[in-house]
Formats: sequence, C-alpha cells, structure tokens
Amino acid sequence: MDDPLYREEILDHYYSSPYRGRIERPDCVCDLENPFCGDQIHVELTVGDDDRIKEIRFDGKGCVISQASTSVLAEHLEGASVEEALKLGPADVVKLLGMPLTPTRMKCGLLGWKAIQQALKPRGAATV
Amino acid sequence: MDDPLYREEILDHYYSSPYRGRIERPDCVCDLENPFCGDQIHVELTVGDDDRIKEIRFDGKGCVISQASTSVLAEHLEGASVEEALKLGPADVVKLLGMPLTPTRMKCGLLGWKAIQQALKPRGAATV
Amino acid sequence: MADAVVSGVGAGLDVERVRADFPPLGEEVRPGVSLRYFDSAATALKPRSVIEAVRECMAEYPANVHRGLHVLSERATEAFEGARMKVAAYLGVDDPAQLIFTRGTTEAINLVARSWGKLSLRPGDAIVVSELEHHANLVPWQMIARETGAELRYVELTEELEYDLDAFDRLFDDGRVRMVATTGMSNVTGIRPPIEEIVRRSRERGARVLIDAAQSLAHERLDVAGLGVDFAAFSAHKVFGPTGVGVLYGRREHLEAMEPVLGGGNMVLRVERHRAVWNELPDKFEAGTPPIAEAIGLGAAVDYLEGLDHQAVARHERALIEHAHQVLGAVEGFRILGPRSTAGKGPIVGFTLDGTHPHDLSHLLDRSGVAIRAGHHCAMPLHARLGIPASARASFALYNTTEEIDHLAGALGSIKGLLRRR
Amino acid sequence: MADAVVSGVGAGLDVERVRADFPPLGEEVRPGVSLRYFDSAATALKPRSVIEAVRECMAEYPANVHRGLHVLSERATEAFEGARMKVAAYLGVDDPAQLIFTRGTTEAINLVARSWGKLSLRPGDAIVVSELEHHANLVPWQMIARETGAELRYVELTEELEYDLDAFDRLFDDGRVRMVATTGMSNVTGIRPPIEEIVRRSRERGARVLIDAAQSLAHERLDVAGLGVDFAAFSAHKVFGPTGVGVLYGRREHLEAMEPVLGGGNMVLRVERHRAVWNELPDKFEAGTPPIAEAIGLGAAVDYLEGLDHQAVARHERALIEHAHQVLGAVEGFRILGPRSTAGKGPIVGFTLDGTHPHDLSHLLDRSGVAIRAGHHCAMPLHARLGIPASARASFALYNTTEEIDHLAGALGSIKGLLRRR
Ligand SMILES: Cc1ncc(COP(=O)(O)O)c(C=O)c1O
Ligand SMILES: Cc1ncc(COP(=O)(O)O)c(C=O)c1O
Repeated sequence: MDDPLYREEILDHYYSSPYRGRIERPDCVCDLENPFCGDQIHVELTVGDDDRIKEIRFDGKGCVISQASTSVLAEHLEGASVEEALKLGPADVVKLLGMPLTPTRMKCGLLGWKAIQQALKPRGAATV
Repeated sequence: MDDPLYREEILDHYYSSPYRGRIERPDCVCDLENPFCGDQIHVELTVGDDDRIKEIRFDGKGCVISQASTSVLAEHLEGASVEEALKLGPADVVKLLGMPLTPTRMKCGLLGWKAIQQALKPRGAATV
Repeated sequence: MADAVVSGVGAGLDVERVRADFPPLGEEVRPGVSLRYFDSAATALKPRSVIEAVRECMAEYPANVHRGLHVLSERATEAFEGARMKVAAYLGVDDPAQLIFTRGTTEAINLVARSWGKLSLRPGDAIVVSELEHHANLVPWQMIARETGAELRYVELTEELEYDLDAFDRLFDDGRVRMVATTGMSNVTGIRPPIEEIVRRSRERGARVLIDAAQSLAHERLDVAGLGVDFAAFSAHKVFGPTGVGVLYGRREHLEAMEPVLGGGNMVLRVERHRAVWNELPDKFEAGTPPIAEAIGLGAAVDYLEGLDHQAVARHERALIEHAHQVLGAVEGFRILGPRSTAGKGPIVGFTLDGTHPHDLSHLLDRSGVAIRAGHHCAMPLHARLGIPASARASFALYNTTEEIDHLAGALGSIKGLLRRR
Repeated sequence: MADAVVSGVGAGLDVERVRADFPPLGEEVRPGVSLRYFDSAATALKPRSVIEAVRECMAEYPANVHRGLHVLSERATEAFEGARMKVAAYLGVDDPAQLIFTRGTTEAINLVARSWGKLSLRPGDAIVVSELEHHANLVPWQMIARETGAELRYVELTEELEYDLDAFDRLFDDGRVRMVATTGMSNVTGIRPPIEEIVRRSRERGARVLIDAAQSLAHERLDVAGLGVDFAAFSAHKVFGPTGVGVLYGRREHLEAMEPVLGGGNMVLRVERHRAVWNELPDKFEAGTPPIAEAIGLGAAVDYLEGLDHQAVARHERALIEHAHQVLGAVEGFRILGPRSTAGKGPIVGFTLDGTHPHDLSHLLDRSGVAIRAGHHCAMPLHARLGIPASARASFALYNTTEEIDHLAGALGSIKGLLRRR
C-alpha cells in the first residue's frame, strides 16, 4: 500500500511547509478552488524590480497532493524570474513531484500551479 | 424463397377479392391507415335487424398481407353476428391467415381487422 | 447462471457462486494485488450473462429495431421489446408502454422535469426535493423552476441526518406543492427515505411523486404499481446492466398528456413539411435509434435479478452493512456520515477519516486493490449541510464479503500510520 | 485486425479479409440460407475489434468515469476520454472538448436545435433544410421553429431529385436565414448534397451550418475543421460502432454560449440549493453517467476506420453502387429513386418494383437471406415529394460484394414471378 508519492519529503511539505503563511504586502494574489473535492489554495507573491519572485506564500485546505505540490512549487520558484515561472508547464510540476499522476490526481497536483500562473499572469501578460 | 404466407389462396384474395368494392348504403364505415408503410383500408358494412353482418366490402392500397387479410376477414364475417365479430381477436386473424406473423408484419395483418372493429364499435358499444 | 444462486428461501446466499458470475472479482488489479470493489454505488459490476447478451446482440443480430422485416431486425426488435417487458414485470407494471428507455436516470428525470414540468407548473407552484438528493434529482428541477417560476423546496434532514416527515409535512402548508421528487436511497449515506409514506401523503395532497430509484433498485425491488408512484427512474448500469441505458416509468395518463422532448425518427406517426403527429407510447418519447444492445443487456440484468433469492440477498447485504458499521466504526478517527444505526439504510457507508483527505484515502486504498469513491458524490447540498466539501464512500453489493470489509478496515488503519506526521 | 485490410494505396480492398472481421457475415440466418446484409444504412455491422472493446470494458474495467481514484475508474476514464480524442483526430478537430457524446445523431441535432435555437432564433428568422432530410434533421427544427416563431424552409430538389443550389440560393433572398441544416448523404437515395458549396455559401451569408453526417461518415471522412462547419452530428452504430452513443461536434464559441439541455451530475462545477454553475466543455453537455462502454466501442470503430485504406474502400463502394445500378436496373419493373447516374451518390439504392409493395418485397427477400429495408425510412417529406408512401432500400458497405448484389437481382426477379397474378 506504500506509495512513493506520499514519501516523507512530500508529507513534510504537507504538514510543515515553510511556505505556508501570509505576506505583509503581496504584489499579487490568487484564490482557486477545485470544486470536485473542495480543495482550496490561496497564493501570494512579491516580485522585485528585477522581475524576480522574491517570496511566495500559500494557504489552503485539501489533499496532500494539492497542498504539497503548491509548497514544492513555491520552493522551486522563489528567486526565479516571472518569465521562468510562467513558462513552467504541467509536465514540470509532475517532474518536481517526482511521480506520474493519473488524470484525476492531476487536477489536485496542478491547483497550486494554476493559482501561481493566474497570480502572475497580469504582470507577464505581454509574454503569454 | 417460397413463403406459405404468399400461397395461391392468399394471392387470390389480394388480386381478385370478391369483397373488394362498395356498398350502396352502408350502415357503418371506417378508414384506417398504417403510417409506417402507407397501407390504407376503407371498410363498409351493412347490418341486418337481427344484428348480423349482411355485407362487407373493402377498398384500399397496400401490401399483400394488409389487403388479403381484410378480404379473408370479410369472407369469415359475412353472416356472423356483430357480437361475434367484435369478439374476434388478433390471434383469430392469424389463425385465419394460417401463418404466424412477425411483430412488424402483424401491423399489416391487423389493419383490416382494426378497421372492422372500429366500424362496428358504436353499434356494439354496450357489449364492449 | 442465475439459477446457481437460488438456494431456497431461508438458506444463505452462496456468495462464492455469485462472485464467480462477475468477471473482475478475484482478478489482480496490479501484480499481487487483487480487486476489492466497494464502488457499486457509482456503477455495479456486470455478470457474465449481461456481457454475453450484449456480445450476442452485437455479433449475431446487430440490426436496427422497429419496422425491419428481415430476420436480424425481427430478432433485435423482439429482444429489445422483450427487455421492456422484463423491466415491466420486475417493477410490477402491467403496461410496458409506460416504460421509456433513456440513457439513464439523469435523462429520465430531465424528461419529467422538462415535459411534465412545462405542462403542469405555474408561477408559485412548488417542487419538493430533499437534502439527500443527487444532482440528477436537483439540477433538472432548478432549471424548470427557473423557467416556469416555480419554487424548489427542500425537506430538511433531522439532526441525525434522517428524512424528516414533519419537515416534509410543513412544506405542504400553503397547498402549492405539485411535485415531490425523492431518492429511494441516498447515494452518500445509504439512508432510505420512507417512500411509502412520502407517496401516500403526497398523492393525498394532490402532488405527483417521482422516485429516483438509481441507488435503491440494486438492493430492493420497487413495486411501482403497488406504491402508486407517478414516475420512477433508474439506470441499468447500477443494477448490473450496461451503461448507455436507463428507464423512466410514467403513468399512462401523464405520459399521454406530456409533449415529447426529443424530435426525430420513431417518435412520429407522420411528418409533413411543417408539422408532425406524435407516435403512441412508448415511442413518442424514444426519438431515433435507441440503445439497442444496451436495453437487451438490461433485460439480461433483470433476468439475473429475477433469478436471485431476494430475501437471501437482503440478509447478506444487511450482514455486510452491519459488519461495516462495526469494524470500520472501530477504526480510530473513522466517522460515519448519517446515523450510526444501520436500521433503514442500504449497504452504503459515507465517511471521513480524521486528518485525512478523502482523495488521499482513496488513492492510497487503491494501492491495496480497494476501490472506493472520494468527492462530493454529486450531492453538494448534502455536503454543504454536513459542512464538509468531500467525503469517502464504500458501497457494497451482493458480491461483497465481510472479509473484504475487514481488509478495508485494516487498510484504513495503516493509512493513518502512513500519513502520520513524522 | 484493421491492419489486415490495409493493402497499400492503389491496391484493391481485400474484401474477404474485411468480411472475416464482421461476425454475422457468412453465417446462416436459417438452415441453408446465409446472410446477405444490405441494411447498413439502418445500422452497420460491428467488427470483432469493436465487440471485443465493449466486452473488455464490461468485464475488465466496468467502472464509472470521472473523479474515480481507483485503478478501474482511471482506466475507464482514460479509455473514454481516449475515444473522444480518437474521434477528434478522425474529424480533424484539434480540441476534443468540442465533441459531445450523445445517444446518437438524433439527440445531437436536438441539442443544437433546442440550445442554439433558443439562444439565436427570433420570430421571422429562417432555418433551411432540404427535401432529402431524415426526420432527425426535420422534427427538432419544426419544434424549435414553433417555439421561437422561426420559419422552416425547404430546399426543393431538381426534377432528377438532385440538390438544387439555385433553389438553395433563393431561400436567402430576404436575408433571414440563420441556420442551414443538411444531410451529408440521403439515407433513401444516396444523394450527396454539395456540402462544400453549402457550407461556403451559408457562412458567407452569416448563417450557421449543421451537417447530419449519420449516413455519410461510414463512407467518407468529414473534415470538420477544413470545411468550417459550425455543427456536425453522427451515430456510432452507423460507422461500425455500438448503439447508445453518438457525437455532436460544435465550434467552441457556440458551445460556450449555449445553455445545457440536461441537468445533473458532471455538467456542474457547483450545485447550491437554488442554483448551479455549469462545468466546462465538454462536460457542460454531458449530464449523468455517459455511455461509457459504448463510447469506448466507438473509439475502437474509429481505430478500425483509421486502419482502412480509404481510397481502396471508396473504389470498392463505387464498384458496388455501379454494379447495383446496372444489374438491379436490369430487373423488369425496377425503378431507382433519384438519378440513374451513380455520380455524386453513396452506396445506397432506394427503389420500387412495379406491382410489388415494398413490405412484401422485403418479407420475401428475407426468405433467401437478403436483408433490405422497406418503409418511409424516416423521410416522409421526401416520399411525399416522390408521390409514394413507401419504398425499398438496399444499402451497401465495405463488406458487401458484387456477387451479393447479383444474388439480390436474382431474388428480385423470382419475387416478380412468385407474386404474379395467377
Ligand atoms: C441521414 C440520417 N440522419 C439521422 C439519422 C438518425 O440517426 P440515429 O437514429 O442514430 O439517431 C439517420 C439514421 O437513421 C440518418 O440516416
Ligand atoms: C441517487 C442517484 N440518482 C441519480 C443518479 C444518476 O444516475 P446516472 O448517472 O446513471 O444518470 C445516481 C448515480 O450517479 C444516483 O446515485
């Protein structure tokens, strides 16, 4: 019954993500919900003058996959440029999780990614 | 390819029925149509004071089965009482034709029967 | 095949023989892991006889029905209309023309909501549903309510999440209720509303009644004529039949008054350029080529049901649900949705496991071959009432065993360990 | 299996190998009488691969789709959505979400008539159909025309019963045409309207176009994107797939603007007590459990079609129709409905035999294993135009042979003798 998707590293991201929390004055935010399971994600970001992501924080409720994947993404994207972040696709998220997802689980795994994309979109609008 | 349903006797009823024609002053008439194949039947009857069918005539266009079965029925019912005629059911028609009918052909085989029933119904209303 | 499981009144169900009828049971879903199927409320497994009936139709007489004069078409027509007669006999309906083949429960309820609703509902009229309903028995009524100006009223459940007949009665106070649409069994909690009472009280007060039998029919017969319901709907795929077909029962008087919803072939007696004359029942509501092989497969499913000893099945399913409440209820953090008592409920356990999201639960159970559902189960208003966005559900059928339920309990226990904060 | 019949461009079709794919061919329909199937326009036979795909789903992964997290459900979901992608590829549609699974052509056209019609038609607007149409492409338009105050206009056929583009053009004179709904192939005469021209002229004049591809798709690819049609509909059972499923293609912009027709599970993102939020495409139009095994069977049928050498099939079918016109046309009293030329028509022969009612004809042909259709073929306005209530129809598919057609010609000859006035 063991599943490498639920390995210690992922559970750590789920239970005690350093990216869970709020930012005093975020530059962009986004709220998303997966209505099929009620998973909710709220993300906030600050972006520097160099167009690099300074800080990402998230909050939300939901399954391990939706919450942990958001945290994994936050870890990956802090310090990245907005352009890089917007280029990131679903396949990259799967790679970061280190495990293939079935179509249904994909919806969980991409919730945080979608939220970050939507939060950043207005800024990167010219490039997307 | 021979089919006992299309035996000489039935074809005679189809091509040269003595019951095909009109009655000067019919007591009851009915027109019916099977919309699925366009078969049409017009029947006319005269009924005596003894409530017996004196004469039946029919006219119409359609397949061998619809036309011949009407003629066979006319032959069978001339002289019968209205009550007897109204008691006649689909199974009796099949017996008269001497051959089982598939569900689809049944609709052809019963067209004349239905017309005669409907023509007589008002008269026999008390008994039905 | 069905014969095999009739073991005389009073005898138990020979579950091993039943299981042998359902091909994927006993199979491995991945190497070394065999299937434990607890998702029959989503769709039931199909016995071999149903699969064979569909194959036979597709391979031996794959003809269109109605008005074909060749032997394949006659055979298809007889099997197709024969299936309608089987369903009629099973539901205690003496006139098979009152049974309409649809794609499933959803289309059947939509047909009533749209056609009967358009004919009968006036602004201010009320339609009564309950908090237990599946979206299939909510959204069509919302749509027609909006269109006609009618109002949708909900029967609130009791604190224990039971159907509340007093709350039901109060909805009739202003005399505006025209339709009561109720599930025969909740697909989330397994609760069975008191159908007899609901039908009696509704009809007494001049309202029509529709029974959504999608969940209940796999577990108990519905005596449509005896109950005196106006409409009833179910899906073949939940009663061991194929996907793609379901049934609407309607009283002749209603069906005759109603307008067809779909236009096309077969539902017409005559088509002129600018008007058409509708056909008789049931054809008036069956436009186009129907689900032929599927209806024939449903006929085989009804044969299968008829071959069962219903008392033995009922006892077996009762044993399953009692066992489930007992051993699952003993798992730490396990919460049953709805009453803890198994009285008056079918073999469905909706639940949550503290600290575990239903999706993770279902995902991890799958690793040990256990198939359950996670989500809102198309019952969002019920979940809103429960105050949770999603739940897990284990649903049982005649082919499940208490050993399988023990396996589920064990698996739930180890998931808690697996997901423990380390 | 499909591989077997690809014999390279230019080569002929290996009909014997094709025939081996379709189980009832070569079987006896009664002792000593083998089947000659000329009723493919009513429903096509199913290749073994389609039958097997349906069986496999029912026996190995009979799970419900969408949001199931266990392995059977994931497998069913992948196969079901995979079928949608196969259909998309076959029709040249790059966004599979523009394909809605329905019960068949009839439901698909009703969906457009009701939902698009309600949204778009105003009193005085016109819908254009032709005298060739099947009831499935007439009655839904009659219904919505009555409801919205729109007007149904008919393209009259020429004397030779060909589609008349001049007559078509004249219907646009007052600029009121909003929708042109046309068959891709007459199911009675086999005539193929000039689809490219119809689409081009309609869209130029601001009208939407719907293609009823029910008959044409078994014989020729429909390049939905290339043609630029707005809607297209077909049924799986006429393209060698199962009953119970069909497809509506719609341009995304239309489908997004349209309201759903059926309410229930899956077509909603959220259901509150008194309102619901619709799901995205294609789910918005797929309420309830879809025809799962059937859609998967359709996927297998598309695989079968993809595996064929389309040019070889087209040549073979052309040879069949030419042979049919020749040898059947030589039977005394045989009258072909529609043009005697085979140019621009599909492999369908509608006909009458002087002095013989189509029902008797079909009945007697069946005695020698020949399956044809008799009746109005759900095309009453066309029959009214022809001035006959019913006709006979022999329709061919890739698995028919010229020898079979010779047999039909012979049988027709002896029927004349059999029914001769004695
Ligand atoms: C041209 C045409 N359109 C529509 C239909 C209706 O298809 P279905 O009955 O599968 O809905 C048919 C077949 O009967 C047809 O031949
Ligand atoms: C109670 C209930 N009603 C209706 C439905 C809808 O059935 P279907 O999806 O087969 O139309 C379901 C099953 O999903 C159900 O459980």
